[in-house]
Amino acid sequence: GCSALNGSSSGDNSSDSSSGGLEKTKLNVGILTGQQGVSTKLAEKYGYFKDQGLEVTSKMFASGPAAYPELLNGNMDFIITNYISFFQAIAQKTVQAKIVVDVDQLNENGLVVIAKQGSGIKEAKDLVGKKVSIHQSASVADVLLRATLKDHDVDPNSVHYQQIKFPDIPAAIQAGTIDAGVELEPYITQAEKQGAEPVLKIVTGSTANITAAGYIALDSFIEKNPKTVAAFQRAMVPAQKAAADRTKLLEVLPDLTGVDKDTASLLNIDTFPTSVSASQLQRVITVMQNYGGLTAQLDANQYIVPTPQV
Amino acid sequence: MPTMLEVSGLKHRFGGGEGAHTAVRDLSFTVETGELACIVGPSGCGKSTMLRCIAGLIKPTGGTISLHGDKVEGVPGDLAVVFQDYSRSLFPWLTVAGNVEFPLRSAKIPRADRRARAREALESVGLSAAARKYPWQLSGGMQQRVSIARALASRPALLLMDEPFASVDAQTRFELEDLLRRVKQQQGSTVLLVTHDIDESVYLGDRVLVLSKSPASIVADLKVDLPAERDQISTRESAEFVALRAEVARLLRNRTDEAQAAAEDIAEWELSEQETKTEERTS
Amino acid sequence: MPTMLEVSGLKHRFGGGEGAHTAVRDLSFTVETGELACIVGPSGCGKSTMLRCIAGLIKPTGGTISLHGDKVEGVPGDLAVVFQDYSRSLFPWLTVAGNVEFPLRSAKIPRADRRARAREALESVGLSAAARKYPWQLSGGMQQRVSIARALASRPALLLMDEPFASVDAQTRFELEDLLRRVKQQQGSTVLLVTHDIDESVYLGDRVLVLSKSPASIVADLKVDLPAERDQISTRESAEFVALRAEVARLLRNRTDEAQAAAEDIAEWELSEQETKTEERTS
Amino acid sequence: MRVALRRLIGLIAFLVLWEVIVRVGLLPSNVLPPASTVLVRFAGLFGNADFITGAVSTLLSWAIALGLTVLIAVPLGVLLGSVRWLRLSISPIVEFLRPLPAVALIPLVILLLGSDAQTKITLAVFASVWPVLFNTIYAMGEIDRQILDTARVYRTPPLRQLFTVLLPSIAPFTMTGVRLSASISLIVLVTTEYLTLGTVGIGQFVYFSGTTSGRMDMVLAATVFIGLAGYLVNSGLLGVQRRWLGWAAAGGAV
Amino acid sequence: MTRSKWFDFGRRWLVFVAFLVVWQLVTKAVDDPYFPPPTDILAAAKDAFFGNTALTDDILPSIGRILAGWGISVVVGVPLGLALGRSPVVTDYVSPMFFFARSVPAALLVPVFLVAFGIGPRMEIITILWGTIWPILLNTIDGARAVDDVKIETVRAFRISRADWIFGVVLPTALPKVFAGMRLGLSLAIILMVVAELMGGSTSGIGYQMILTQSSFVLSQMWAWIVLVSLLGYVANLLLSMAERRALAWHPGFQTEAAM
Ligand SMILES: Nc1ncnc2c1ncn2[C@@H]1O[C@H](COP(=O)(O)OP(=O)(O)OP(=O)(O)O)[C@@H](O)[C@H]1O
Ligand SMILES: Nc1ncnc2c1ncn2[C@@H]1O[C@H](COP(=O)(O)OP(=O)(O)OP(=O)(O)O)[C@@H](O)[C@H]1O
Ligand SMILES: [Mg+2]
Ligand SMILES: [Mg+2]
Repeated sequence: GCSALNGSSSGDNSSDSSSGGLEKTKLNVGILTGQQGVSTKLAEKYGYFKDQGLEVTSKMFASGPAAYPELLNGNMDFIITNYISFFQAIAQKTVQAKIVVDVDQLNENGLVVIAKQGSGIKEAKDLVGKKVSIHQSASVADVLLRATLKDHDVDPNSVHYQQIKFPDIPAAIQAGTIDAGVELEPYITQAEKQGAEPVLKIVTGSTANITAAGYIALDSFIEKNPKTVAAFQRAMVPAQKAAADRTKLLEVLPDLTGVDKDTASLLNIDTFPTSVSASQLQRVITVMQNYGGLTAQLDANQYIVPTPQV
Repeated sequence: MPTMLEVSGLKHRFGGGEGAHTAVRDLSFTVETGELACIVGPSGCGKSTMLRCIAGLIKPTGGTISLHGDKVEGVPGDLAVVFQDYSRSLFPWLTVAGNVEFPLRSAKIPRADRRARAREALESVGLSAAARKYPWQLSGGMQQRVSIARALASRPALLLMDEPFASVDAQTRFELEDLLRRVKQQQGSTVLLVTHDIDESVYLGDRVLVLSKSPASIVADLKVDLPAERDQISTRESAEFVALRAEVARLLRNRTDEAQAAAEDIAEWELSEQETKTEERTS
Repeated sequence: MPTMLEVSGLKHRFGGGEGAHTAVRDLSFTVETGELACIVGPSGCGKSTMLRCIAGLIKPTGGTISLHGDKVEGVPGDLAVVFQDYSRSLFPWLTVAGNVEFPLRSAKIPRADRRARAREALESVGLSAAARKYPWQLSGGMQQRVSIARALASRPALLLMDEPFASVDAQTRFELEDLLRRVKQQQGSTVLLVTHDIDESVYLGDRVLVLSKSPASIVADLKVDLPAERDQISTRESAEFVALRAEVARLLRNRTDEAQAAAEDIAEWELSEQETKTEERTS
Repeated sequence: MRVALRRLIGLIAFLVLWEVIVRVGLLPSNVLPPASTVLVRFAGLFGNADFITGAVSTLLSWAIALGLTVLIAVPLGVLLGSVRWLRLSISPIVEFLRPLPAVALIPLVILLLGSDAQTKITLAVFASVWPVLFNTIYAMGEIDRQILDTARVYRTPPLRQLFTVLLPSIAPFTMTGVRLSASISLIVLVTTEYLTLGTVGIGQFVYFSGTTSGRMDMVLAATVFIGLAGYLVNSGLLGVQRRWLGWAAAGGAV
Repeated sequence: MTRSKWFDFGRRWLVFVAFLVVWQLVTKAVDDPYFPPPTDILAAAKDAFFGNTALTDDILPSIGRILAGWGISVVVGVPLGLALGRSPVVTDYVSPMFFFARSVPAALLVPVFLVAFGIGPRMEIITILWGTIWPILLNTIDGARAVDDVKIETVRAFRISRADWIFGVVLPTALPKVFAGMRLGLSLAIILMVVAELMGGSTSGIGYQMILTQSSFVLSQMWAWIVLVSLLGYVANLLLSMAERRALAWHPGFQTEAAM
C-alpha cells in the first residue's frame, strides 16, 4: 500500500463489487511491452472493460516467463505470454492454463533479419558462418529463424547464434559485434535510421502469419470464473479491432515502447486477431516440435477457451 | 585477617604440541584481606600470566584460585586491573575522563557521583588538566596514570597492578606509591602488584613474593616488617628496609644464576617452601 | 670530539587554536660524537616529543636540529630508535628474528650477515630462545628487549632510546646497561636515552640533561665525571656517583616544586642557562 | 577546501577524458554519447515526471533496503563474530547462499512476494547483507584483545560491552561494509527494475526512455543520476564516519 | 585432525544436513513447480551436467571467466588499494570517479561494453571486473589506512625501504581486510558472471543455462544450475579461506576457519 514505492498508478484491488453476475470484476492483468500490449491499453482507454462490467488494472512485464510467477501466485488473473513460452511451460507442467485471447499475429515485416547496408547478406545461405543474434535461445526469433533457414535448405546449425537483446541489436550490428540479427518493431525502424536494412523475412512460407502471443489464465481460475473469463474475452474483441487502427494504436504505443511519435508512425504493424484459433496454435506447436526442442505431443484444442460470440 | 586470595598449584601452559610454553609452574600462596603483596621476578617469568589467571582472563591449565574461599571461574566481581600494556588498555574513542568513568558506569553509579570520583582519581594522579583529552594526546607516563586512575576510581576490593609505575618519573612514582598505600589503608583493598624495582617492592609491600625464572614458581615469600605508615625518606633509610632490599636482590640474583646452572633439573625444584635454605646460600 | 647533534631553540606545539598544547619550549643543547646523553624529566614534560623531533618524525614548530652540522629535514640516515610504546612498534606478523632483521633487509645487508647480526643482537638481550616466536607470544619485558635488539642490530651512528629498560627486571636491566655502554664504546655510537631512573641516568650517561616540567626546557646539563669503564657495584658505590645522583634528584624535585609555585609566570623562565643558580637553591 | 578542489579537478579530468574518447571516435556516439550531451540530458531529467516518480520510488526503496541490511547484518555479524560454534555451524549454509545470483532468483521471489517493490527490496537486501556481515565478522576478529580484556575485567555488562566497546571497535570496518552495501543495493534495485519492468523505478524508466528507443544519452543521463546518488550517500556516510569515528586510523577516503 | 576439530566438522555438517531435510520436506509439502525438492534437483543435475558437453561448454568457461575477472580485480585492486590507502592526495583526485562508478549498474552499461569489447569472454570479464573491483579496492584502502602511528614512526625511523614498507608493513596490516574484500568480490564475480551471460550475447555458460532453463520452464534443471553456482561459491570460498589461514597464521586475535 505504499504509493510512492510502487508509483502512483497501482490501484486497490481488495473490494469486490458484484455486478452483472460476474464472479470477479476487479482484474489484474499482465501485459508485455510493444505492440502486444496495445489492445489492453486501448481497452482501458476506451472503456471496453467497463462496458463488460470489469475493472482492469494492467501491469507490464519484461517478458512472458517473468509474469508466470505472478499468475501462479494469484496476483495476476490473466497474463500475456508468447506461445513459445506457454507451450514450454505446458510441456514442463509448470502451469495448467489455457489461452483465452489471441492477441498478436506476426506479419512478414514485423520480425525480420536485419544487417548493415552493404553487408553482402541478402538471403538465407549468406548467414552461414555468420554471427546472428536471436534475442534469446528458444525464443520466437530463434525458432522462426531456424524454420526459415530449413525452408531455404540451409542447415540451421551452420549459423553462430548470439543472444543479444532486441534493443541492443542495432548498435551491435553497427559496431560489427554481430553480422545480423532477428529484429522486431519498433527496433527495425530505429535500426534503419542507423544504417541497417532488412535482409531476410522469417515470417513467411511455412511460418507466414504465425500467431505469437496471447492472454492465458489458469485452469482453476477459468473453472471458477467462467462468466468473468467470457466478459474479458468479449471486451478484448473491440480492443483488438481498435489496435489494428494505426491512429488509435499510435495513441498508446509510445507509452509501451518509449519510441517517439515520429518513429511510431513508421512502424510495421502486426495483425490483431479477434478470436482464438486452434489450427493457428497447432502451427506454433509444430514449429516448436521441429525447431524449438519441444518433444511433447500437444493438442492445441485442449489449451484454448473459445471466444464467445458477441 | 581473613584470607582474600588463595592460589594453589597454579600452572599455565600456552599453546599445545611443539610450540607449547609453560609460563607458570606450580605456584601456591595466599594473600590476606587488606594486604599489599608485591611480586618480583625476572622478565618473562610468568608474572603477567599469573595476574591474568587471577583476574579470570585466562583459564589456567592447572591448579585453583579462590577468592574469599570461592573458586574463581570467569572474572570475579569487585576487581580492578592496571595492565602492563596500558596504552592498549585505554579506549581510544573515550576521553581521559570517559576512560576513568567507564567502569563506574557499568557499576551503575549515579552520574554526579561518577563525575566526582573520576575527578578525584585524576587529581590524585596529577592529571586534572588532561581530563578532556584523548589518550593518544597524552605522553606514555600520562596514559599509564590514566589507567591507574581508572583502577582507583572503581574502588575495588582486589586490585591487580602490572608494573603500574614503569613509565613515570621518580618524583611522581614516589607520590603514586604513597597514594597507593594510603588508598589501600583507607579502603581496605587487597593489592597484588608486579614491579621490577626492588626498592619499590619493599617500600610498598606488606609482603614480597620472589618468583623464579620461567616457568615461574615461588622462590621466597618475605614478610615486610616495616611500619604501616611509611615515609619516602625515613623508611628507605631504615635498617630493616636496607636489609630487606638486599635480601630480595640477593634472592633474585641467586635464583637467576642458579637457574642457569641447573636449567636441566628444573623439575626437581621445590622452592616455595625452601626459603630458609635459600637464604643461607647467599653469594 | 666533533659535534654530532646540535639542538637549538627547539619548540613544539601540538594542535592549534584552543586545544593547542606546547610540549617543548626553547630547548638548546649539543651532543658530541660518541657521547651517551641521558635525559631525565617529569612525566609528560616533552621528552618523547623531543626525541621524535630529533628523529625527524615530527617537524618542530620552531628551532633547528643539526646532525654533523646538517640541518635535519626528514629522517636522518643511520639512526635507530627504541620507542616508549615498544609493543606497538613491533610487527605482529613477523617473528622476533624477523622483527630484528627487518631494518637490515631495507639496508640491503646480505642475508647471511643479517641472520648473524640478528642472532647476535638477540643473544645479547637474552632472547636467543625466543627468536622464532611472535611478539604477542612474549612478555612485556621480552618485547621491549626485542625492540632494543632491533635497534642494536642496525648498528646506528645515532641511537635514540625512550625509556628502553622500563619493563625489565633489575638484574636484566644491569646487564642491558652494561651492554649498551659496551656497544657504544665499541661502535662509537652516539646515544640519547630517556629514563626515569635517576641512578641509571648517572650510571649510564656521559652527560645528564635534566628537563623542566611541561613545556620542556633544560634545567641542567651535568657532565658525569665517572670513568668510561663502569661497574655495577663499584661505580654505584663511588662518591662521585652518589653526589651526582643526589644532585639530579634535587634538581628534579626542585624544578617540580618551583614549577607548581610559579606556574603562572612560566613564560619568564630562562632556565637553560641558569644551572648555577639552580644548584645553589637546593632544598 | 583543497580536498574539494582536488576532487573537482579529478571529476573534470574524467569528464574531459570521456568527451575526448567519443569525439576522437574511439566509440560511436550513439553507443557512448559525449559527456556534454549526457550532462544536458541529465539536467533535463528533473523536468520529466516519469523520471521523478521512478527516482522517488528507487531512492525510497534504497533507504529501506539499506536500513534493513544494517538491521540484519550488524547484529548477525556481531553474533557470528563472537560465538564461534554458531559461526562454524552456520557457515556452510551461509557459504551456499552467498553466491546465489539475485537475477536468477527474481522469478522465485516474485512467486513468493509478488512483483511490487517488496521484491526488489528483498533482492537488494539479500545481495547487500554480505558486505556488512562479512566486514563485521572480520572486524570482530580484529578487535584488540587488550581492549576486550579491559572491558571484561571491569565487568562491563554484555549489553553495555556491545555498545561501548564492540561497536566502537568494529564501527570503522563495518562502515566500509555499509558503504559497499549502499552501492550494491542500489545496483540490484535498478537492475531488478530494468530486468522485470514490474515496478516503477529508475531501471524501468531507463528501459522505456533509453533502451527501447535506442537513446543511450538517456540511459547514461539516468546512469549519471544513479552514480551521483551513490556518490552523495557515500559522502554522507563518510562524513558520519569522520565525525564519529575520527579517533580510528582507519576510515576510508573512498 | 584433533577430536574437537572432528566435533566441529560433524556439527557444522549436521546443521547443513538438517537444512537439506527441512528443504526436502517443505518443498514436498508445497509441491510448487518453482520449488522442486532437492531429490528432483539431484536427478535434474544428472541430466544437465553428465553425458553431454556441459562441463567443457558451460561450466569450465564460466569458471574461467569468474577467475579471470576476479583475478584481475585482485591483481589491480590490491596494489592500487594499498597505494591509494597510503596517499590521501591521489585519493582525493580519483575518489569522485570511484564513488560514482561504484554505484553504476553493470547491466546498464552492457550495451556500451558490448560495442567496446565485442561479444565473448573479454566483455564478460570486463563486466565481472566492473563489479568485483570495488569491494577489493575499498577494503584494501581501508586496511592500508589502518597502520597504527607507532608502526609508521618505526618504519620511518629505521628508513625501511619503500618496497618493505608496502609489502612488509602495509600489506600485512591490510591483509585481513583484503581477504574480506576478496571473499566479497568472489561471490560478486559469480553473480556478475550470470548477469554478463544473461545480457552479453553468450550462448553457453552456467549463467546462460540458468536463464535458458528458467525461461523455458525446465525448473528443476534451473535449480540444478543454481545449486551448482552455490557449490562453486562454496568451493571457491573454501580455497580462499585456506589461503587466508596460511597468510594470517600470525594473527593473534583472528580465528579464520576453513568452512570444510
Ligand atoms: N599527539 C599529541 N597531540 C596533542 N598533545 C600531545 C600529543 N602527543 C603528546 N602530547 C602532549 O605533549 C606533552 C609531552 O608529551 P611527551 O610524550 O613528549 O612527554 P614525555 O616527556 O615523553 O612523558 P613520559 O615520560 O610520560 O613519556 C604531553 O603533555 C602530552 O599531553
Ligand atoms: N599468548 C602467549 N602465547 C605463548 N606464550 C606466551 C603468551 N603470553 C606469554 N607467553 C610466554 O609466557 C611467559 C611468561 O609471560 P608473562 O607475560 O607472564 O611474563 P612476565 O613475568 O609478565 O614478564 P615481564 O616482566 O617481561 O612482563 C613468557 O616466556 C612468554 O613468552
Ligand atoms: Mg609482564
Ligand atoms: Mg615519553
